[in-house]
Amino acid sequence: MSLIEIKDLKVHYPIRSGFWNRVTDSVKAVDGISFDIEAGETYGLVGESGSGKSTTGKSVVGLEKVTSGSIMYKGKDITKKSNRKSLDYNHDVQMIFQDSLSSLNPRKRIEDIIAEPLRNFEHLSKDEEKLRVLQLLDIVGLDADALYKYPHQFSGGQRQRIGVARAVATNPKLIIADEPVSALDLSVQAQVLNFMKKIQREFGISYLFISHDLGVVRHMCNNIAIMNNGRLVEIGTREDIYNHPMHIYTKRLLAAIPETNVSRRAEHRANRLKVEEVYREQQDKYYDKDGLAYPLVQITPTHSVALPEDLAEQLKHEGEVQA
Amino acid sequence: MGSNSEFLNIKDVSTAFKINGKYYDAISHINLEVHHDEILAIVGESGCGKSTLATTIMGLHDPEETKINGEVDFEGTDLLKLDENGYNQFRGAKIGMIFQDPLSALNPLKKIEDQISEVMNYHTDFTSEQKHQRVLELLDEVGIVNPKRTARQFPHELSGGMRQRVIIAIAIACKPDLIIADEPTTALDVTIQAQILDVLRNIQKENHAGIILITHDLGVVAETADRVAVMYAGQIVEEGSVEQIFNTPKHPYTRSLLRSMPQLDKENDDLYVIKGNVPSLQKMPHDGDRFAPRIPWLPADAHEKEPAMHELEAGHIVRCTCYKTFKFPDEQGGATA
Amino acid sequence: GCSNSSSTSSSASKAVKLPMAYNNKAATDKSATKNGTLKLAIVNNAPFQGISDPTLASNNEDAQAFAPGGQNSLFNVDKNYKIVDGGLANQKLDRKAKTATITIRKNAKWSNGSPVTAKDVEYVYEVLGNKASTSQQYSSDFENIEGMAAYHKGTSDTISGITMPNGENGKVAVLHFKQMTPSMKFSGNSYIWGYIEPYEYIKDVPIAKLASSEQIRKNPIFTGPYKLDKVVEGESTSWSPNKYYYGKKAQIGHITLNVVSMNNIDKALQSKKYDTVAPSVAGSLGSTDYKNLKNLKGVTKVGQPALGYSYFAFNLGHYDTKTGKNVQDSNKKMANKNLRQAMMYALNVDQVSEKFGNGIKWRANTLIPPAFSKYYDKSAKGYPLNIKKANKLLEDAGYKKRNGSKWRSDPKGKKLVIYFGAMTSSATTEATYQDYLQQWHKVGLDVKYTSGKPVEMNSFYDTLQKPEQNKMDIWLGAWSLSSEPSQSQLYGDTAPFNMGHFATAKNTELINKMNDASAWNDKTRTKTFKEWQEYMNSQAGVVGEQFNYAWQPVNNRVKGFDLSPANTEFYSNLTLTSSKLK
Amino acid sequence: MEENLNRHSKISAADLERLSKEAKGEATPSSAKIIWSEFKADKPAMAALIIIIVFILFVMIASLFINTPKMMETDIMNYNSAPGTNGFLLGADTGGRSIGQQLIVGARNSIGIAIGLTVISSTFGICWGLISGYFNGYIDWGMQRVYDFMMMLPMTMMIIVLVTIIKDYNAVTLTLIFSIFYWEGTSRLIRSRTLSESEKDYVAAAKTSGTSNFKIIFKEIMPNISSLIIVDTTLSFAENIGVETGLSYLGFGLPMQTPSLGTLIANANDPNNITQYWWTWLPAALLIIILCLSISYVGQVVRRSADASQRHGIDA
Amino acid sequence: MWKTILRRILIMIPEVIILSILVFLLAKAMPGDPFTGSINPKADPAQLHHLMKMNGLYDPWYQQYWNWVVHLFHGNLGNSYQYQEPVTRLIGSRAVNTLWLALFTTILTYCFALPMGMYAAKHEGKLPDSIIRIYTYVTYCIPFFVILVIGVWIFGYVLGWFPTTGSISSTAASGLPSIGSRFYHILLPGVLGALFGTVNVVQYLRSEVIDAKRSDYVRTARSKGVPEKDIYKHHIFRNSLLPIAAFAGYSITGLLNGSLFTETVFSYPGMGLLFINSISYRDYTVITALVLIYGILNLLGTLLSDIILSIVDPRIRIQ
Ligand SMILES: Nc1ncnc2c1ncn2[C@@H]1O[C@H](COP(=O)(O)OP(=O)(O)OP(=O)(O)O)[C@@H](O)[C@H]1O
Ligand SMILES: Nc1ncnc2c1ncn2[C@@H]1O[C@H](COP(=O)(O)OP(=O)(O)OP(=O)(O)O)[C@@H](O)[C@H]1O
Ligand SMILES: [Mg+2]
Ligand SMILES: [Mg+2]
Repeated sequence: MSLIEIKDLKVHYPIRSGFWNRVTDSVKAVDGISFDIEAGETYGLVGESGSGKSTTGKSVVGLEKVTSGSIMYKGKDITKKSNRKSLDYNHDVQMIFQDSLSSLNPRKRIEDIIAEPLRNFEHLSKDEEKLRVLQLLDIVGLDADALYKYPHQFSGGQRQRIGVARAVATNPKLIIADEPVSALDLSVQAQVLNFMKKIQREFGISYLFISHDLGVVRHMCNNIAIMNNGRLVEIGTREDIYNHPMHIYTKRLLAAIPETNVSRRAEHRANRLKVEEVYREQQDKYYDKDGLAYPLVQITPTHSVALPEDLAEQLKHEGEVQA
Repeated sequence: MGSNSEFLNIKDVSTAFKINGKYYDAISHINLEVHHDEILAIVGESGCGKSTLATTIMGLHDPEETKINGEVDFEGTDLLKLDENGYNQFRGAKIGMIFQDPLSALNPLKKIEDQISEVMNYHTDFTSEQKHQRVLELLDEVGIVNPKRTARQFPHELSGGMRQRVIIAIAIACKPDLIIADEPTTALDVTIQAQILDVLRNIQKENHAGIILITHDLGVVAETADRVAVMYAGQIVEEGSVEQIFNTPKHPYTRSLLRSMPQLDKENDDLYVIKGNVPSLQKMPHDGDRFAPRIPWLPADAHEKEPAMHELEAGHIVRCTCYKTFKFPDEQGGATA
Repeated sequence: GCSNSSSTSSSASKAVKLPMAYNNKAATDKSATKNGTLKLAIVNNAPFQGISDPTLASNNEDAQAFAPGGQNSLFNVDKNYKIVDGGLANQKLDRKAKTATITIRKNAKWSNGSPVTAKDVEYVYEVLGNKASTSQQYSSDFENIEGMAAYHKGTSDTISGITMPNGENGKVAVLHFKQMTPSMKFSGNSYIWGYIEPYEYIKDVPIAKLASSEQIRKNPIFTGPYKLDKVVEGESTSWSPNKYYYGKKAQIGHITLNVVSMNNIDKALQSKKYDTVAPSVAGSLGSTDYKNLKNLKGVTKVGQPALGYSYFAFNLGHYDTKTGKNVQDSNKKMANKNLRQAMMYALNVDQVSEKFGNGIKWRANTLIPPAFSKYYDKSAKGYPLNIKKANKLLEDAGYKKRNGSKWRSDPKGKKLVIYFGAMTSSATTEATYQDYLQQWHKVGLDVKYTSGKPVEMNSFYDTLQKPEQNKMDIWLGAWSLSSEPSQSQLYGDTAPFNMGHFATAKNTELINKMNDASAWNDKTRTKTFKEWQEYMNSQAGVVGEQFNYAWQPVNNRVKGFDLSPANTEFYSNLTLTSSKLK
Repeated sequence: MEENLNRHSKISAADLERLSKEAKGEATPSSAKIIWSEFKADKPAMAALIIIIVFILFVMIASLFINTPKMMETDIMNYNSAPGTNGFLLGADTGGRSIGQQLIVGARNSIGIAIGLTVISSTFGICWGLISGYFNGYIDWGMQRVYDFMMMLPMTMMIIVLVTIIKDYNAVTLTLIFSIFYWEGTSRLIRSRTLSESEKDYVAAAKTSGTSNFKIIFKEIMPNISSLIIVDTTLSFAENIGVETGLSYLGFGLPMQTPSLGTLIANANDPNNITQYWWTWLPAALLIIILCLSISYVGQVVRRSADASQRHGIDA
Repeated sequence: MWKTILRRILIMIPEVIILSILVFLLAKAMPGDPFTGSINPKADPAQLHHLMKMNGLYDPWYQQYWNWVVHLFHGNLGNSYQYQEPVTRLIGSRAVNTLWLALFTTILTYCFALPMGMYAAKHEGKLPDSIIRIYTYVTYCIPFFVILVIGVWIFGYVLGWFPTTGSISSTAASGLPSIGSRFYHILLPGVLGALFGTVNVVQYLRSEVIDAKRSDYVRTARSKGVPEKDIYKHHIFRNSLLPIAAFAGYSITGLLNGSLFTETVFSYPGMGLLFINSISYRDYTVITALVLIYGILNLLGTLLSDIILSIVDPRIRIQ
């Protein structure tokens, strides 16, 4: 059984208007997505800005009111608040945020920030608690003198590591990492990513890793879901996605990643323009008449793509030929 | 790419900000040239002074809060000696600038058309009809699908990518010789980033302009730039053609940066991490190699006392001689264990 | 001038003596008078209401604002407010026939040129007594006129007791009474209404709407020496001579009257913005104003005792709503006469008047103010400060300090706390209250403010007008009076305004005597009044606090200024000696 | 978890004391300390602070020695005595009552009213704003309708009406009446800041850490808008000192036996007092101005330092 | 947009109803009645009772309220007891005065405040800025009526430049002189009101301009080569004036509040003075009507602000 099973999750934000201020429409931030996260793995969620990644992530930690669908954890649907309570859900599922500054309360000392989940979920003595905090700081590579400082006194990377320390404080099974490094410089990004990996190794944590940086996702994730306009267009292993992308959207996304090999840049660019061209031409084929992605179709046991049946058959066939 | 084509020559420029009554150098002794028909990328971590350099060239600093030394020679004029009026002859006309945050960089209360034509009000004697035409032309040029409609809209009605295109349109409206783009794509998605970079490149080709592209994304540099200057802590540490920088990087900092990038083809190992932090402005070391504290395993004598720029081959310049002995700890025969 | 200043009693010795008239010796400047403007101030904190008709209005400001129009008053009076011939109409009382015959003078005209008729005299009673009338002036006394009660109830459309022998357009109206009273001889009595209505001019307006009609507010007509040119709502009126006036022709080209707030009036007069304030029997200016203005150059101060006084009243009983009578209760806290007298002797009203009155106020020695020069008992002693006597009175009556207390307890030994009611007022007045409380404390009486502080006027009367109340044992109030001195409405046994419910047989007898057959004889009536004053003083149920001058400074360019009630041509007599106000 | 941590961290219980001591040495000064040092650096602010503290202390202590009923006894002989005469340092008013003493007691009363009003209205306004801003949905909707209604009320008029209804009102009732109307501005301000604060990730983080809404509102969000709260509270305190003066001027303020700065300034409604007997009102007016200026100046400094500790970089 | 305005107005209705009931009850709860003030020996209490009954003042409150509402729908707010004329007419004539004064004060306020705010912001941290800020602090701390009283004293009495009471001179001829006279009468209260009213606008504008100065779009404009003068004109002032324009609606509340004081000090016959007078006369109909009108004006003020804002700011479009 998977750690978390997301089934047909929908999150719609109502748009009110008109004379009586009634709900006339809704933003379909997440529109029926399903995927499972296995214990110990890093699951990547990739997509353009506004595609609904954060909303998905927030739903999984229980920060967002879900419109419909279910998120099963230990056999219970945690979209219900009562279930989250009875499971002590957030003891097991935590979150790391994109903006490290805003996710740490600027008026609290580091000790209080890291101890917050401990205080809520585990009832420790003062000394035990302090020891825990010190150990956590040690694990994320910060000195004990951080204890009584405020968030603004740390650099971006350090702050993000504090965020990690808070997230792992209760030894969670799953951490939702919403763009944890996209605000960071290259060298600092490396630092945080390394930490995340290290902690995963040591504590056996799963991540739902949300990002729009395909390079980082590739580095981090075993399984990846590509999200587009509130729906999933493709899910598969890293191998599937990077080497055998099937949906035009995925291909386009991959083609847009800048090429660091200087000598191949002209070639890369030509390839990208070609993909753009194809994307423009074949868009209708890949999306239904509302411009939304089709339901996922399984191509291989690990690889599913949102395609109409016929196209899927055809691509599956081509894929077999290629392979 | 002969030196005859160079039109911007930054000579020994330092900019210092006043903090609590004292001046601190944000950039020090920068020397750079920009040529026609090239994209010069400036890379470096956050806070290393990239934007400061750009705004220094544009003369956008508050004279009471900053102290600027050196010479910015633009087509024979030292920009730094100009007064406000004199500068305005260049800004917008001969130098265009593109800012990072596409939403806040546009006046929220003015129509797109007005914001673009404003720059022409001061630098051309177009009639309003001509200006209108030019606006549509520009919008088309930066890849906006429906220029007529967009011209009538307000910034908040446009997506981030569209807004960035509008800002580019403003920057190129008067066909400037130099375009300074300060992180033009950082706030954008990869696909849009690619499109914007294409637009920039096309413009540079058409106008034969020189572009200073400021970014911290090495991928963008590799894809777009002709020449690269790597900055660290307010100084240029390495400069060279894009091939030189990416294929034979010399300076430890450049090499570290490249090494900490997640590589598409290398999987799942730990990434390289540069030790320590970028020092803040007030704590910036002022003598010796500023990067030295972050490669502590290299013996002090590997660094020059007063690090100077060394030209290795045509156009490839490196600060300090430490590059000669520098090795990563895990490399065979590293300097220290 | 005819100095008619009345107060010579000891208590008033410190009072200033002001002439009633400003005898300006300077020559009248004819052209200044003709072209100039006499500027009068109406002292009031609120804009005036703008009801030009005294039958409908119930306030002083409107009366002042429309005074140059003559107010449509019917009769001339002498200095005692007794009705005399020579006015718009003459009145003849016939005791046998129980009639009053009102004969309008031949040449009387409204300011629009139409003649004054008998109907005008009759119609005023219709307005007054109409069921839907908004007038507050109606009183049950008018039901003494035959048929008035029926008209007021609405059972009759006309008043049968008013006849017009020569028809509506004639000049004679006759009132038929059920009973005649001597007060009918005086203006301001509550039986014969001293004003008229321009029937022709207003007949189309329903009486209920009269007060808000254009005819009354915007373009009213008058019978006096001046006609109204313009009224700025609530702020000012301006006047010019009325060529139809029957009497002495008006001389001044323009008169304006402006409302000025009490706060501003001193400054306004000091900066010579006004010639004087509009005269009023109750007086517009107070003692503080006097202090501020007494040394003002270029003005002369004139004044006369005001028609009013302030008083202390004690709570002595209740009003029986069934019988409509005031009943005294012997178990009331203040039922003991000694206690009341002692409280009055404890007060230093003379001292207070001297300090704050600036000569404009002095201790009231009786309940009839000196304005009624004929009835006023100047020899009455009243209650001058006498702490010793106060203490003795209390001791005698058994109000002793017991158990070492600093306060006296009542004769039964119970704790005695007396509640004093007073209305919020100026700082000086409230300081005076404080002083009184302290005086009472000096004789060992624990007197406290009702509800801890002076209360606002509405709450004050709200409490007092209840048929029975126990919140105020003694209070300080004030009355401004009609020019007819009968006391029945204030202190009669049936008077609802008798809020202390002081009602003894003797008092009732005396008050009735003021208006019974014997009172037709002026001498007897005067005697009755003096007797009553003495009786009231001896009982100390209600005791006068202060009298005051209605005074005003008059700019020295004004000539012919005379406040005497007998000066019936007040506005016609005014002239100016210079065109500039300085 | 514990074993997990012990396994991966070199730190054990033995190091606890040493490390926490180390950390203490490096601890950042608390914001109170930062504010204090800001005051020390800013001489005028220090002066203002001292003025306020000394003044309030003086008034509180001195008024203990003044017998108010006795002071309010009239002595008509001293009617409007000029300053320096008849033993009145600051003169006497119409009732011959010492202005100096009234000033002390009056200031105490006014400050008392201001403190009471500020405490009640700010506490209520802050709670209301926080709750309304934090919870969206029906709670906020309902609370906002209350705002709309309050916004519509003509405040001074309503206060006047209420004051006339309540016959025996005193300083306490007056304070309560004011409080009914004065919380709204604060509340609105707090609400808008709470709204934007609730969007921030640290609130989401607190939620995922299992912190209750109540705690999030008062322990997470409230400290973050504390500088706003401090500034708003000081400013409204400054404003509240003068709040009852206007009413007294119109004749609906405190009774004359309860001296306050308002009743004293209300002496100015008589133009004669303005010019001739200036001592009856001017000292009170000056006092209000100086107090208000000092308080708002102090508020500014507090805000400055509070902001600095929030905004400045690593080396703040 | 019209729909939204309509909806906002519909939402206002229950608020106005609640306010009307509230005010109605409060007014009745005041001790005394409209005829208490007429207590004098000339008035017969029986007649006063008769008048009370005639006016339904002895009815239970809901009955009175209902009658009042019924009349209201006939455009009739009842009769003033004190003035004995329809409240609508009475308030109508006073409202004109108040509105003139309010309008004039508003105009003056902005005339004073805009240059001050901009100048202060433009020279942020320099001497003129400090002076203007001290000015705003001082006026913020002085109670409004003290400003009025001192103003009247100096300019009305000592210097004698301005009239100190009323709204128009009694001698002014109609036509131009009467307008002139009205203007002359509101000049001093208007200026004093404006001096007081500037505080908020100045502070608000100042911080808006300072924010705008530091904004990115101003930097963009600089990089276009727009001269400093034009940057202020086209970008900074324009952008910071917009929220100020919306402020105008909200400032109605302050003006109305101030009218109680201004009109009292200047004996200016407007709605504020009428209210103060009506309170002591217990003129229920007038009190109720005035509180309601002030309430509705406050509501309209906020609505006006929202409308202005949505018109001038393209980002806010109420659907
Ligand atoms: N509270 C909200 N109310 C209404 N719409 C919302 C709300 N939150 C998000 N949305 C909309 O839902 C969509 C998905 O938002 P989401 O934040 O999940 O995107 P994202 O993929 O995380 O984008 P980014 O990369 O920019 O963070 C967007 O169109 C956004 O505008
Ligand atoms: N106006 C200013 N006053 C004081 N310090 C400044 C100012 N502007 C920039 N700095 C400081 O100067 C240094 C360089 O800043 P700059 O903005 O040029 O960096 P950057 O390389 O553009 O960084 P980023 O990638 O974050 O944009 C930083 O330490 C910054 O804090
Ligand atoms: Mg997101
Ligand atoms: Mg930058």
